[in-house]
Amino acid sequence: MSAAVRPVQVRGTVVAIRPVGGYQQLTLAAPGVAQVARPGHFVALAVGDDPSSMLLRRSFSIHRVGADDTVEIVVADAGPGTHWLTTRRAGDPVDVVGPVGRPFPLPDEPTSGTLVGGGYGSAPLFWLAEVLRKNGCRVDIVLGAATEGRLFGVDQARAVAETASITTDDGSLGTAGRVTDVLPGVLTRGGTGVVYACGPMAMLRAVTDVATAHGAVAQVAVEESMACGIGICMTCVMPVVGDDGRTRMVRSCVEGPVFRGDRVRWDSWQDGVGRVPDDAVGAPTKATGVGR
Amino acid sequence: MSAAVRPVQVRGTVVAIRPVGGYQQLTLAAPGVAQVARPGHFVALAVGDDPSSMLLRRSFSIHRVGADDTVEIVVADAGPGTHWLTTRRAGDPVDVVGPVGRPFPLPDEPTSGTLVGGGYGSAPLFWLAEVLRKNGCRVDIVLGAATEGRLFGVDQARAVAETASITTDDGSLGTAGRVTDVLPGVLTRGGTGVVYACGPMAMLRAVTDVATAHGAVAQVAVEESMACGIGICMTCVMPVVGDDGRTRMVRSCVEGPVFRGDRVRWDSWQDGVGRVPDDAVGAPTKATGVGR
Amino acid sequence: MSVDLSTDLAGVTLPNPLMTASGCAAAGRELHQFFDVAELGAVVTKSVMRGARSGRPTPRMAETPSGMLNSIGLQGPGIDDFIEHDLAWLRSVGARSVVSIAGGDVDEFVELAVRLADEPGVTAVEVNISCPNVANRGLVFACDPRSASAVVSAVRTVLPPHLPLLAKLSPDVTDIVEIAAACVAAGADGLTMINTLLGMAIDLDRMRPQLAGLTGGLSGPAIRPVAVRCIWQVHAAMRAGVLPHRPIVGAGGVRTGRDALELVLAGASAVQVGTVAFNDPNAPMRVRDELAHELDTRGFARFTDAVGHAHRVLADAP
Amino acid sequence: MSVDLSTDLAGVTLPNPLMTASGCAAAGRELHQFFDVAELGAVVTKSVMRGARSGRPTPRMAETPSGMLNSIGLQGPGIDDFIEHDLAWLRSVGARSVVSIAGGDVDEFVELAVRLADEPGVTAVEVNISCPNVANRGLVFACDPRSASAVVSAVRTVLPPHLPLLAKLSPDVTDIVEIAAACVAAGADGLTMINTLLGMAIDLDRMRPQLAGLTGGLSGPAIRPVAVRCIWQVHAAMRAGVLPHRPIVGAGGVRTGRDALELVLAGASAVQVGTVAFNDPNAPMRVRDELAHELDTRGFARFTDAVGHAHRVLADAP
Ligand SMILES: Cc1cc2nc3c(=O)[nH]c(=O)nc-3n(C[C@H](O)[C@H](O)[C@H](O)COP(=O)(O)OP(=O)(O)OC[C@H]3O[C@@H](n4cnc5c(N)ncnc54)[C@H](O)[C@@H]3O)c2cc1C
Ligand SMILES: Cc1cc2nc3c(=O)[nH]c(=O)nc-3n(C[C@H](O)[C@H](O)[C@H](O)COP(=O)(O)OP(=O)(O)OC[C@H]3O[C@@H](n4cnc5c(N)ncnc54)[C@H](O)[C@@H]3O)c2cc1C
Ligand SMILES: Cc1cc2nc3c(=O)[nH]c(=O)nc-3n(C[C@H](O)[C@H](O)[C@H](O)COP(=O)(O)O)c2cc1C
Ligand SMILES: Cc1cc2nc3c(=O)[nH]c(=O)nc-3n(C[C@H](O)[C@H](O)[C@H](O)COP(=O)(O)O)c2cc1C
Ligand code: FES
Ligand code: FES
Repeated sequence: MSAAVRPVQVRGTVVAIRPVGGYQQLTLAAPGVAQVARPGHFVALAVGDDPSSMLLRRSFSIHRVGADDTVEIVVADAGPGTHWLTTRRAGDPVDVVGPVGRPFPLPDEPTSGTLVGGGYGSAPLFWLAEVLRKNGCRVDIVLGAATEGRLFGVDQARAVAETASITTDDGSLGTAGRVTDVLPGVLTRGGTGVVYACGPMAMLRAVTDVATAHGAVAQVAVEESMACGIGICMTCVMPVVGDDGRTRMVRSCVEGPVFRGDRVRWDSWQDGVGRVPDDAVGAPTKATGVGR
Repeated sequence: MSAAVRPVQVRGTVVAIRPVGGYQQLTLAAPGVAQVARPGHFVALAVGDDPSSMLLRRSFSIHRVGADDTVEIVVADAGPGTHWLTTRRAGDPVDVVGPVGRPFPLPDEPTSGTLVGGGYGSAPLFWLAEVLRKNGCRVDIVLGAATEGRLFGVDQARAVAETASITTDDGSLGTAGRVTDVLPGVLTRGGTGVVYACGPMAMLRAVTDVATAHGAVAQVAVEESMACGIGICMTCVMPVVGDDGRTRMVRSCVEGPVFRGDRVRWDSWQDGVGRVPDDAVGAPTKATGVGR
Repeated sequence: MSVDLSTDLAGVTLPNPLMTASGCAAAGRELHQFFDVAELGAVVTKSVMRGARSGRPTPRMAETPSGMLNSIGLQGPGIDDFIEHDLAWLRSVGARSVVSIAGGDVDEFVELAVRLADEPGVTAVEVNISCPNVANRGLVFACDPRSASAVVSAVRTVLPPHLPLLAKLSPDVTDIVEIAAACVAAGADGLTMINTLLGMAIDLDRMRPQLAGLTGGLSGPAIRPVAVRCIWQVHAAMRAGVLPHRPIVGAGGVRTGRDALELVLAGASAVQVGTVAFNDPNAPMRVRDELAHELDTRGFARFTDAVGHAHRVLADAP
Repeated sequence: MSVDLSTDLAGVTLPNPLMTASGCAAAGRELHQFFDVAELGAVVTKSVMRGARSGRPTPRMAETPSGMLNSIGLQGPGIDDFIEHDLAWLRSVGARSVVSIAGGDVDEFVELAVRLADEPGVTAVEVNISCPNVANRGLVFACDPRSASAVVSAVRTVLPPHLPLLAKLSPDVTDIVEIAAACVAAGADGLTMINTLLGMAIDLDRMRPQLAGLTGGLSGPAIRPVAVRCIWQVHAAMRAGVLPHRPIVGAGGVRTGRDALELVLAGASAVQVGTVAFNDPNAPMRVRDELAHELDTRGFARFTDAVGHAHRVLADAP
């Protein structure tokens, strides 16, 4: 079940921080994390100065790892926790737990992969692309965002991928529209066997549909609210179909964040609020009710 | 009652921070505070990064004011709040409320004053000494602390005062012992009419006794736990005898921090826990009890 | 900003829903140094009792994570002095005053209400029933529906009909709806929720309770989720007809306009800023302006449209 | 450091008083990646019920000032799977297990206790009565002395005498001492205090309750003053003879050894670290070592000498 790699907790240090587009890119010295990390792993960071009023760790996909025990992350200033992170200075300490989660599974033999990133969701994809290419895979990349400023890694995409397609909702860069508008063409031209995607839930669902329609496997990295990031709190669960065909509420932090798209019960969300499918293992019945 | 000077709240900035002995001296740009401040006034600072888990302001005597709208304070790293302050860097913002409280009352005509400071309690005394001298008063200073590292302003004392006497509990500098061991001699030699003191409660009480015994008036700056610093919470009260001879629980933040030593009911503390004197206005009786 | 912030408090219209919280603003004088207290919806004064009270010994406070404990013991000048100096001052600056009263028994509450009945410049009376009932082993009135309704009905009878009575509830109960229903049945025109939670801290140097009074009231952002829950439960019970509709005045850990909006969406018709004023004396006005902005960005033209809105959103959800 | 940290839990001796808190450590496997869970006084497992449960939908959490809200809905594999996999694993690493059980009615609690009665490697059973009583309009067992004692006495009868029963209390009551006394009278060998406070948060984007389950449990440092107060009140009542002495297992907002010491001085014989483990997975061990240091600097040779010490200091004060 939970990732073979065992996470460590280290008092890391900000080595560098610099703005990239609408984001801040942080390089963290985190001994013990980098060596064992693989694309798709994430780190869970404590935020705020001691004693912090923010108790819960914030999760960030690992963008890249450095030879010198460093990990890079790309952070959007979305609220107080990420604001604290994006205002750190070189030399500041940051408590790091990682690597956490199930990374992107790599194909056993060379195949053609298309990588789809929404907003900062593209952060882990370029490292993945390099690994795939090393393994002899063809790589195509599709990046989408609301507007140009929310795109991340366009140049990296162009550098590493066979083809790089860009979409923005407002057309400020690339094709005006959603990634799924251009994805079918990319899959066909690239003869894609596996699609790797990271971004908002709605995008992941749509990408899964397109991939499945093209007979490709979708591996999607989800983003659920996580209190602990290491599998002990049960806040991050989602309904996923297991090998036995039964749906369970599984922890997206340790059994994910990467899931096979066709295993996720996408119909269980409505306006951000989830539902427990009636056929899920242990789903509530009038009799049992739900305890606190 | 409450100080004639009206406090302001300003988003201040750390202009400079440097270690002085066992303390950190902060220079804060706080427009509107410096001009109206007088010796004995203090500032109440918000601590911690937003959203801070530390809700209550921390109070600090004003050490000096600068022409350029700055105030200087001397901070001992005593806990999380002062630790946060002592780790600020130039340019960092600090929310300042001040000047607050009743400053040291100045004599109407030239007299001889002895200033007694315990530990960082000496911070406001050198500015006071300069004002007194400008008014034609003779100034003697007595500084005491547990050990040399906890003394503040020995050089400033020597520079500004007629005589500067130093005591340390461990004898690491000056006379081994308490300020009250040397105080009687200083009062006699200086023909002191008024004693100004700032430091721990026990010291203020002892200084008051010595001053009274020598027929001098003691003006002492107390240090009670304060939640607001501006007179709205009633946490900082102490039993003080009013002009009508009756004891009331008065707010040390606005009716103090400077009180006439002989007006403070020193017998009301035991091991840091206070007592409401039975003869205090509104003292609890079996009948009334105390509400929450 | 074009949002109409006015709100109705049991027949009395306030220009905006922001108030100070009792015991967190004295009688307004000190905060008036920072902003014009007449601009607030109302100034809620420190609970006053019949006679002068010294309150509890010190230490009276302990800082706690995102909150604080206080044990003041209702220190105050007594009702006569309060009316002569504090209420008069509030009138002189044109402030709306919600006068909080506290008593050790029903008679004291009644006596206080009688004294206030004909005083000009009283916008409403907040009955602080979160204080010990001397007659009943010091059990807090607000923790027992019978004691609570006894106080409320007695005070309601002596107050002039036009003067709203707000019952201030304690969260330290098994069933807040039961207490709320008892107070409304007894004639409360509105409910203020919540008072502090009973808490305690140990001084690790002295190895004894940090507060001289041993226990104290926990307040500040730390308790906001409890305030939101209490407001939600009582407003939901009103919607369900368990008790008649009455305006709820929300209090508990409000630091920003967003916090205030949480209480409002849960069902509060007005919002008090208490402990946070110790951190930021300008907070009551700041929160008023932030709230107006939050309402505006959500397309609310009137503050009152947002009151209890979360219940409607939930009801309309599939 | 020479402090003897061992503590007695109703006849069972633990090498140290530090435990995880139920629902904040799953069954120990994940934390075992960070430290050897066998070094803890005990691992308290997530409350388990008869059958497998999916728990509540998401969102299940909301961060709050110095705390969080959770609404998990007791998700779990059911008792059989728990015994086969989780309990077996805990045994395999030599950990002491305190197994937390929860039920919708007395029968379910009894059935769970029966299944555990003869299982090796169970150090104690913690009865989580802070869950809704299906038979009684979903009112939480722990909020009603009768329901609470019904569960406790029924479970006590089927558990072997040597196996301690800890009753886990909810702070959401008017009188915690009344509930504690009822549980002890019903046969509880110890009391765990406190469970979460009922709280709520509003999602300001969706303008609806942030938790899919609407209300949730408030935990973390924010509630520590309430935990200290509950422990103090119950321990004081034991000293006063209101109820017989039983060990109290403290829980609520413990972040550091100093926090743990607060609970201990107030009367706790053991301390659980819950929510803070989300912030710092090494917290349970860190707190153990920090507590040892704090005891050492205060001249305590034995941990047990510090239990309830603040009551003695106060009694000896002039
Ligand atoms: C596996 C994973 C990978 C992620 N990778 C990245 C990344 O590479 N770059 C990046 O900028 N962000 C990433 N996020 C999202 C990031 O964790 C949130 O933006 C961040 O937690 C928000 O915290 P805040 O205090 O700034 O905002 P707030 O909204 O104030 O946070 C309040 C609470 O909600 C939680 N929360 C809020 N938004 C999210 C979210 N989108 N996902 C999960 N929890 C949330 C927070 O953890 C916190 O507990 C990732 C999230 C997950 C789960
Ligand atoms: C009028 C006045 C003037 C002061 N001047 C100075 C000064 O010039 N330099 C200096 O270093 N310190 C001064 N102090 C003391 C300073 O305010 C405290 O050291 C500081 O509040 C401790 O905060 P903390 O978070 O570091 O410690 P903690 O112990 O963690 O503080 C916890 C709580 O207790 C309160 N508290 C703790 N110690 C004191 C104390 N000694 N006095 C009042 N409240 C306390 C804090 O305000 C806070 O609310 C002064 C205090 C007062 C009342
Ligand atoms: C120092 C202090 C004194 C208080 N005094 C009173 C009081 O006299 N009467 C009352 O009804 N509530 C009193 N309260 C409770 C507040 O009015 C308010 O209900 C509570 O603190 C929650 O709001 P807050 O978190 O915004 O402070 C007091 C609170 C504090 C912190
Ligand atoms: C996510 C989460 C899940 C919890 N699940 C349980 C549970 O299953 N059974 C139980 O008795 N307590 C449960 N609790 C309560 C804790 O065990 C503990 O009593 C409470 O959180 C207070 O301690 P803390 O502040 O250290 O977390 C849970 C708490 C949290 C935060
Ligand atoms: S985030 Fe805690 S279990 Fe996944
Ligand atoms: S500190 Fe609040 S009244 Fe003095």
